Amino acid sequence: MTIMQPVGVLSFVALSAVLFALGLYGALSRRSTVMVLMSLELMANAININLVALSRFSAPAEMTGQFFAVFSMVVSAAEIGLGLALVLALYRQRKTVEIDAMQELKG
Amino acid sequence: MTGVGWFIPEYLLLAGALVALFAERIFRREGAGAAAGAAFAAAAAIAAVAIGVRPAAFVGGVLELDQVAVTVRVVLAALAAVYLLWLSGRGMGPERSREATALVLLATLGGMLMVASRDLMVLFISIELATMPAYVLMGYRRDDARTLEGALKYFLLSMTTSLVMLYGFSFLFGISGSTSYAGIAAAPSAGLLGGFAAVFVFVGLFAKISAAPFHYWAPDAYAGAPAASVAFVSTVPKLAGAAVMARLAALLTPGVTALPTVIAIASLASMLLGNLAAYPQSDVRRLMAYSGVAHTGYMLLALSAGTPAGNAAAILYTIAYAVPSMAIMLIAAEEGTSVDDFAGLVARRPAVAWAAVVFLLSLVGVPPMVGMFGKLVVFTATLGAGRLALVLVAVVMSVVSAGYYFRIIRAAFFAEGRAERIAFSLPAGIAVGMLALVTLALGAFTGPLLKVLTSAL
Amino acid sequence: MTETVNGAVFLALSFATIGGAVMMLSTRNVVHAAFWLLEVMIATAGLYLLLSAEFLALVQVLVYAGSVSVLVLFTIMLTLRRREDAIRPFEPGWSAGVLAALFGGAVLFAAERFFSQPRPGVMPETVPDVAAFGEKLFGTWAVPFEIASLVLLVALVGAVWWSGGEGR
Amino acid sequence: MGYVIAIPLLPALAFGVLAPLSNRARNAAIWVPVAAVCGSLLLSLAAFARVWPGGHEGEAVYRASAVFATLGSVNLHAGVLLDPISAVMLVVVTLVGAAVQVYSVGYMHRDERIGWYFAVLSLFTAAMLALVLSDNFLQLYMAWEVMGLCSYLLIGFWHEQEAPRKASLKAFLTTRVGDVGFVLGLAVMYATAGSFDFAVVLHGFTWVPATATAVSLLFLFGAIGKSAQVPLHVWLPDAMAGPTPASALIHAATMVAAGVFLVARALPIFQASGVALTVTMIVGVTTAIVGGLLAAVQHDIKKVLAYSTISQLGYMFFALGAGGIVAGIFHLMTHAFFKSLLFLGAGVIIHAAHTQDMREMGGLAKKMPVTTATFTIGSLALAGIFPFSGFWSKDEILTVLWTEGHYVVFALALAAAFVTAFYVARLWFRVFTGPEQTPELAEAHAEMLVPMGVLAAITAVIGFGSPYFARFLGHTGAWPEAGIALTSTAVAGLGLALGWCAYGRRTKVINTRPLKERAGFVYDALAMKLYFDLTYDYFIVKQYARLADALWAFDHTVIDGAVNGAGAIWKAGADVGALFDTYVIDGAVNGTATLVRAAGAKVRRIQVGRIQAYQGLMVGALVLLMLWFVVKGA
Repeated sequence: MTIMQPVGVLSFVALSAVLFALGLYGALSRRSTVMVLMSLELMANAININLVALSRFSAPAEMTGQFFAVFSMVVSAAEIGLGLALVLALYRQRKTVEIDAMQELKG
Repeated sequence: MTGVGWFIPEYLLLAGALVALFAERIFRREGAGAAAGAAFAAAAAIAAVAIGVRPAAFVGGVLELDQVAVTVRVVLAALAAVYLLWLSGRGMGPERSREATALVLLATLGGMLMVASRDLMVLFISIELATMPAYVLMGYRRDDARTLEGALKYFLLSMTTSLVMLYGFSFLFGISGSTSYAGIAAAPSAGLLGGFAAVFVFVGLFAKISAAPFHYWAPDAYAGAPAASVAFVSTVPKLAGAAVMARLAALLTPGVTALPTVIAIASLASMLLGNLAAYPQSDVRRLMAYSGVAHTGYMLLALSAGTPAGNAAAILYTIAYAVPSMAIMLIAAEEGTSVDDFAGLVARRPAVAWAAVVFLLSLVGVPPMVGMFGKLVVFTATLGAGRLALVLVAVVMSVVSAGYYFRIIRAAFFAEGRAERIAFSLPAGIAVGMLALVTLALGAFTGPLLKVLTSAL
Repeated sequence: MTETVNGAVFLALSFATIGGAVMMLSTRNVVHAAFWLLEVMIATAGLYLLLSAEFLALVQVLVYAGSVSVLVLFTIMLTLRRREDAIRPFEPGWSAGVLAALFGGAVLFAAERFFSQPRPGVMPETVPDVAAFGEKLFGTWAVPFEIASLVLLVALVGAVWWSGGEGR
Repeated sequence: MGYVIAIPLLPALAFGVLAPLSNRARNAAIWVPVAAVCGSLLLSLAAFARVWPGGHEGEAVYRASAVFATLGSVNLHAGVLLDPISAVMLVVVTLVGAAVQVYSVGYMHRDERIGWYFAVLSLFTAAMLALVLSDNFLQLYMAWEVMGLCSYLLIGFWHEQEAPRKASLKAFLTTRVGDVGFVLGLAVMYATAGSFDFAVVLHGFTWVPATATAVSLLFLFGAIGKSAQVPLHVWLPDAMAGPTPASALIHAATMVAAGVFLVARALPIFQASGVALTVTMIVGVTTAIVGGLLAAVQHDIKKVLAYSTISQLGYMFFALGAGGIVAGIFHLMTHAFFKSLLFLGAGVIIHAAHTQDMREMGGLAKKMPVTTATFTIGSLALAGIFPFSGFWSKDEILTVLWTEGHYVVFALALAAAFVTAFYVARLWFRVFTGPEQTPELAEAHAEMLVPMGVLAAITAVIGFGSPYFARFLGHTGAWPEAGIALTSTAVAGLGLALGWCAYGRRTKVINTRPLKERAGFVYDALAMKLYFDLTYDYFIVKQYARLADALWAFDHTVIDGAVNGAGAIWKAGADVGALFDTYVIDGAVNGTATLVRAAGAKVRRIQVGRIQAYQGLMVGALVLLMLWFVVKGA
């Protein structure tokens, strides 16, 4: 792909895959609960890019992927709000956001 | 818009949630909101029966009421009604129950939309609507760090897998150019990417219904949560998830021929891990979490047959699991969550002790309780697909399951326990009694139910 | 609005998103990480513009820049007792990296096989405008829209529940 | 003929009436189940009379069924099927059931939960009747499981005590191991024949030997669990911890016979397989011998009867394995009557002697004439002595073995008969003869004695009906062959004689004092005479002493040796059996539990509690699945 040529759907899908993998890595490795939540947002963002790009290249007139992305954004905004409220509630009890402090329940 | 009236049950649930949230001050009594919610849910169940099957699609074809959707939504609403009836008598422990009532009704609403949806977009949002109240319910005791820890585990693991599932949805859309089930079914075989998409979707669903090896959240979250929350979260969303799974398996298997094998692997892992890990547990919630994993395994066993009969059997089995499982957790919510808390139950509350026997025997699969019929249809469907070895594992594991379920019976009947009994609650008694009746009598309706479910898949 | 995606612009924007994500994960300061996330989100809005999804770009900026990032920053501030707590040691997470790389690699491999063969990688010319978007949102997609509002209601109830309670 | 449906429904209704009542109301209402089972008995006799005198080979006299469920395209029926076999079983079950319930009124009258006991007994009777009337295997299985549940409840009836509690659990779990086989058999049957109905699977369907073998072996496994055959027999002796009349009904006469009934019902499938018949025979003969040997060394009277039941069930199994359906069912019937009689008698004895240990009993014959007479009839029937029922049915089994050419099994069956007669004698002499060891022995209540009298009367005369019975089941009936009858009687007589030798003289096996005393008496008498003629005397004395010594030595070495030797062999056999029980069977049961527990402990270690460990495991599983897809090239 030369720089000035038009780019195809694969470029977007590849970008999305890389972003998703980065988010996944963050979710698996960060020790701060807030950082994990941010990594999950990164994954959600990657999915949205995927949806919009696939929509644009397959059925642009329908804009289906765009709607899907809108709803995905709404949902992930709701999820992140709920998650942060949970993290704060836990912080009040345990005075920490370290994810490894959350291993009292096991077995 | 056509068909607005067909979704009266959903409106009723929403109205019930709003009433519970905002109108409790009018009733001035803890539990009145839950009672009102129970009435709304019961009305929703009756309305769902009355509306019945509506083959024509709703607004752009995103929702449809076929036999599966009708059956499952009736069961979901009825279970929610019974659960709220219990809640109106017992409450959520130290916390007030009006938020819980609203969340239960909204989660049920989400479950009903899940099974009715004919479009990935609607499906995704419905799944989230059914799951998000469950996070809150699992973390309902907000001053207890352990409860919140369990909820956080549930939240993070569930959200990760949700995103993986959504990634799968995006590829399914990319391959077929459509988010409707019809459009996806019409798309040609999609090769490796289609296979990945199907796996992503199923991994997400596996985690939602706690199938091994995607079940890790369940034991910890259940063990931290109030037993009353577990009673709901481990049953109603799971039933909706199983129905959706049966639908998606029927939808995707033609394009992704390896899908039944993936399901079979998850089934094997769930049956082995669930039953073995349940064996040494002493907390009823954790025990039921692992046994729930095991029952999910049996359900997946039927799905792995890849036939309409198998898919119908899977839904039927989940119903047969949900009823007694909810009841056992409700009893644990009343009596205490350790197996030892069941000690001497027969002396304290003989009726409840005998009801517990009915529930546990149904979970073991002893006739004439409904669980045995569920197992029978699962095994016959699976044998029909030639998976003899898996059925063998399932049967052996169901014997193992008798071992840990009997520990509860033994405690209830043969051990010395505390003498003081909790106060009698009429609504809670009626709720548990109704579940016992259904567990005893539902077996007789296995045939018609299965027929109805098979016709639509 | 040009009707084809310009390779140079795409390259710049993808560098901004991926680079931002890498920075977010590698910085040792949590507050900086939140800002890098914001940068990724804004670059993504640029990508949406490139894909002729103006409305979506707007939503992206409003929702993420306007609310999510603020929420994240608020949480970080609330859970930091001292300024120095924002600085964290570097956490490599090698096994997580291997897993994520395998995952991403497999997806890339599959996507490459699927999208390179049958389809021409050229963007179709015409796209509907924002007005058509709104029409569809409240027509065809009215149902998910309403369900989404219920999701927000649940999030509200849950967040309020967890923020309240005794003893604080 | 519609009243046939009422036969199982009556006791079921009795349970339905009693179960919801309060404990006190239940205790007052125990006449309801008694009346219900008596009603069932009358109806069963009426049904039996309709089938008599036979000539219905394989076809139903009455059949009614209703669809209760539909699986795919297959309808599941709940129905009743009255044919000669079910008619016989109806009478057996209701007769023994009625006898046990009447007896229990007396036996249990002091128990504070007698109402609940009667309710469960009724439910059990209903389930057993539903089982024998089933017209399909699925219904049979469901009734089978309900019986298992009732058995669990009755064994653990006195759950305040440790032993019944443990025994009930052991019984339930061990039989469930067998049930696994049964369920799998049902599944395979459904997958191949597409039906559970007798009419289809037994008569209308052509079985391929391989599938027939699979189905019949799986069914046999279920029957082994229910009928307490080796190696799943371990639960039955422990089950004696339950109330004695319940043991008489469930663990002697009816429920344990359900396995035999299952094999008899499914015999066409077994015959299509061939291999399965041989396996059935091997299981049966092994059980008959092992059970008999173990019965011969027990001291607890109920355990003797329990092992005896195991052994006699083995008899029925090898009869069926040899294809002798008439002989098998006939023995089932006679055994049901005389074994329930023996158990009821044992109940009276335990009540009177306040112990279950036979070493602490004795001399009961003088104080308890009715019990002694009825118990004796039962014992002789069990030993196989003419003219009591056991003689006839055992003889028929032996005849089948002989005419079918199973000579090895025939010999082993004779050996088992010998052992049976021996332990019967051992039991009888220990309990009824010798010095009294309990001061206040008294005969039992009338409501306990009357059922025993009825059963004893049946046991005494029913044998003469054996040829008619065969014709009833659709075979040509004949009187016993003289040669086999004589052989078996001789073997049984030998066994009884040996038992008398060892126990009838009120000595222990190794105690030879009476022999010494007799020799001493001869010696003394002779010595008195020899006082007058010293030399002669001396000579004579010496000779007599020598003779006495020789006699004594003969006694000591040959007779005692034989007795002791036989005892020792039994002991060794029983020890091996007991060791087998303790280490292999119990070990397997307990070992499996241990294994499961250990595996569970291992598995739960995965649940470390760390969120990201879980996430890693999940993503790892996902990546593995993806790699598998890549490698597979989907």
